[in-house]
Amino acid sequence: MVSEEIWALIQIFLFPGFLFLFFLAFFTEWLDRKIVAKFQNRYGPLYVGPKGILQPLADFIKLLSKEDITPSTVDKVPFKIIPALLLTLAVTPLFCIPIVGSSALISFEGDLIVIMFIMSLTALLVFMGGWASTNRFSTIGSIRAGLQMFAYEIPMNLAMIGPAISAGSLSISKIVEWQTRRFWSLFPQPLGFAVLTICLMAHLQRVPFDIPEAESEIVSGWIVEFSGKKLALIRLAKDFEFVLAASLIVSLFLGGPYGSWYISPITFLAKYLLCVFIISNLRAAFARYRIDHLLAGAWKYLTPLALLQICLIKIWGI
Amino acid sequence: MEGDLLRNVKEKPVTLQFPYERKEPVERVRAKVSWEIDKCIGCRLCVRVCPGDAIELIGRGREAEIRYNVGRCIFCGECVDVCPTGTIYTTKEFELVFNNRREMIIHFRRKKTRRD
Amino acid sequence: MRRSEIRKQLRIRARNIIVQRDRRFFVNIEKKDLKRVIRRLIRMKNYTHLSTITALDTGSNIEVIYHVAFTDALVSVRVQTSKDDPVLLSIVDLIPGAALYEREIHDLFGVEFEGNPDLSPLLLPDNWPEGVYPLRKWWSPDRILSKLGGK
Amino acid sequence: MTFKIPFGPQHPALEEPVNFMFEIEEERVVNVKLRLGYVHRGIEKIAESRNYRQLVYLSERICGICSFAHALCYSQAVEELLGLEIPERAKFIRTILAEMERIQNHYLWLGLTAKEMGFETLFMYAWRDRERIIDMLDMISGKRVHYGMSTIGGVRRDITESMIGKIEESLNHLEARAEYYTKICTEDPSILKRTVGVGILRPRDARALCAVGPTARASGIARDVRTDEPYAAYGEIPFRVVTYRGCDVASRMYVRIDEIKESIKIIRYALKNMPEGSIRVKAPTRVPEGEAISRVEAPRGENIHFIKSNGSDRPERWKIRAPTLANLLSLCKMLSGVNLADIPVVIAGIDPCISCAERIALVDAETGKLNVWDGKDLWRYANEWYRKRYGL
Repeated sequence: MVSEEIWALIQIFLFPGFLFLFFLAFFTEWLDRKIVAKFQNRYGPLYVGPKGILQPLADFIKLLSKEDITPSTVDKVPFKIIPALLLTLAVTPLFCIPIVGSSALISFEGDLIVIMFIMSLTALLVFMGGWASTNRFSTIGSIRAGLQMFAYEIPMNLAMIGPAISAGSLSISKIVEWQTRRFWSLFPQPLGFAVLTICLMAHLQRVPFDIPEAESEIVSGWIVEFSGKKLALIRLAKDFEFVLAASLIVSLFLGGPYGSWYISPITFLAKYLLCVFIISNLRAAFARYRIDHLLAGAWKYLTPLALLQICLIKIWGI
Repeated sequence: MEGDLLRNVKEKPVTLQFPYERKEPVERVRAKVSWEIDKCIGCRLCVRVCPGDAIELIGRGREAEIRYNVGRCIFCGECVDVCPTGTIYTTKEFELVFNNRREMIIHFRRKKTRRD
Repeated sequence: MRRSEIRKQLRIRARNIIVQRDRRFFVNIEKKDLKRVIRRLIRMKNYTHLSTITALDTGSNIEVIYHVAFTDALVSVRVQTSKDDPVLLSIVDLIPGAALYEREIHDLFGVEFEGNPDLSPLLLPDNWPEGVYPLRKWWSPDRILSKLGGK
Repeated sequence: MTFKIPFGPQHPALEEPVNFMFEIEEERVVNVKLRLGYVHRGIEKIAESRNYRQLVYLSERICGICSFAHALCYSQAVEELLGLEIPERAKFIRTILAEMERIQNHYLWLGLTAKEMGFETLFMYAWRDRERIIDMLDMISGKRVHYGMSTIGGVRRDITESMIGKIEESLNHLEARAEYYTKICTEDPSILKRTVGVGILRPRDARALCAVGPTARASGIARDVRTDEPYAAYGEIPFRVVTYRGCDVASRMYVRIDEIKESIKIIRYALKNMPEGSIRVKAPTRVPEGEAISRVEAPRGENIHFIKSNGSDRPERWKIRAPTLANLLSLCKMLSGVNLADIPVVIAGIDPCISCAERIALVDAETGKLNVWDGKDLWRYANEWYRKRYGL
């Protein structure tokens, strides 16, 4: 009974919980920067720690120590709490992802819907963050974030629903279990996988779609006014969202921690690294699209493809 | 674009890790200027020709003393071409960092002869 | 392009056309028929573009030279304006490309170009004191600095 | 509602300070107002206290990237004043260096435009290839940026036999890379989406606004000083003036990449038929009274220098008009009607070199009694100006 709670506490705070994810986030950012650097014939972070692996941690600590300015004309209350809110909304869905065993820390019927809701909430918070800091660049950045949300929200949710329909349940753990019994839902639903990856790139505001914080046009979009601790929290939230995106792809389409060899985090991490490689590859291969390209592209191509995928599942009755 | 990306993964990075790996200067590089003061006859030609007014000549004739301000020098090599006795030559040292302005002025004095 | 061709087109006396070398012609004209000459020059066969407008301070008056580029020559039209009423007709309606050059000369020489819609300061800061035209010979750096309240 | 967006002096997309005031309505630019004057250095003010030979180094420093074009333009103007005939070999070496600088400039431009588009990888690749041509310039002149090669009366360094082999080899590599970039820029969907049909400059506007260089050639106007007025050794070297009809940023990109290939052909031809002989002629320091205009095709367009001499060893008047000043009006024309996200790409389209356009012609030459307005005065003047303006 006592060991039960302690074991649960350890799971939440230590292993598949916060601490593990914290270092996984920094490791992912480091890996992303190294992969893109490798593509571009350069080294990437080198000096902090072996092969520069502690560079994201160093950046985080540096930002924490920097001066935290709250401009006078800024809408104080939302400006202060949005970074912290963004971080919590980025971390909480991660507890529903099965990393060790077949079932995650929190798994109930419908946690997929909760994750979808939280992800659209982060987009809303990005909009409010930009709007609250009443700087001209950040206002335009927040409008663009809002527009981008309209574009990728529907195809992303449709693509996430695909595996849930075929597995007949709305809980990610059950979807993962279903995939182990049958096969990875990547094979029957390649379209869903592609649409989800593209939409997650838009959700993470990565290069082809980093329109809300396009630094060559509007300085750095909605993040312009944040500095010091707030900026550190926002960047950490972005890293956690990257982890969330990649682990979503892994658990929904690549069969979670199960693999042909044995159940353990190793298989999860292997598939996870594959997803990180795919996303970094996309980042290095494209120029930044304009907001109207993204809107037109999403409504003309992504949404119909996602709908087609749903119909295919129904027709083939998988 | 995709094919080239993957091909580049194999190649070695092009960038140098500067403080540890350095690019050795080219054979014709013209960096810091310096004098063999013994051959100098104090003709003041280099002072007049220097676009950046970086050279000062103190004293007259044989025992002249050159005060060369690296900060003002634009490393064009005009003084090297104009010097009649070939006392001025350019070195290959181009990493010139100084802590304060006084260090930037380099003096070229003749070694004290036995008389004084 | 030969001298006779320019004389025929612009109908001005040969005395005013100076051939510096095979591709350089200098044409001296009065202030009043500037527009007529420029309009004719543009209509000539191989006119390409107005290269630039140079202004010179020759002591008593200001000389403004319009360098008009052709495919095989560069014709420089020279106009004199006195310093006390430096007013010239703007050629922006004939060649829209001259706007920036006129604005620059207006900034630095104080030459007024009638007809130029926007003569706002191009190069000088907003609070540059009136009447200080840094390019005129009289305005040495010390005078400019003292005018700006420097020394 | 209209936003007034300052695309101000300090902006990540601009390498040099220039101020555009945009009026934006729902991401579309309605009106543009241009403001220069942030990086003026009083080139002529410094000029009047230097003699003609020293001014060659000042003319080089008007712009960091097209420095040889300015030096060449200035040297030719002074040689015309002196009536000096320079040796054939010097002309060929000048042509080779001018074309090498064009290649280096166009690769730099390709990288910058890719950065504006957010295409980081192409930026890294373009600048990696640019290193090859800079190594060649480094090998010949000993310097990477301001080469100090052209002076009055010829060239200061010679191209020896051993160098020709290395130059040939890196030219082949650069040509292969140029082919690769043509393929990329015509096929990659994300580049095409960001550049085709963006920043339109119709030939009628380009002709009216006197656009020069690649900006005009991308709108179908074959305007090139190297053919109109062959200087240095361009008379003897056959080459094609590259023009495209697309009138948008994409065709400006293709014009520049094709010009790289054209420059490589020019350099190969010049290296093959370079005559032997001396590379420099002794030039007197006093320049007789007179006026001279010299025009050079800089990588960005037509450079024109006007020098008036008064018989002393210092110029009476030195007017410089760099290509960017001629293209700025066309840039304002292109920018109206463009939406906000494309502004950096369109600005990068004309390859602005603001420090070129800023060479304020401050004061003419007088007898040397005027002191130079050096850094100290400029610094104090700038402080006062800010203190007055913002009332600190």
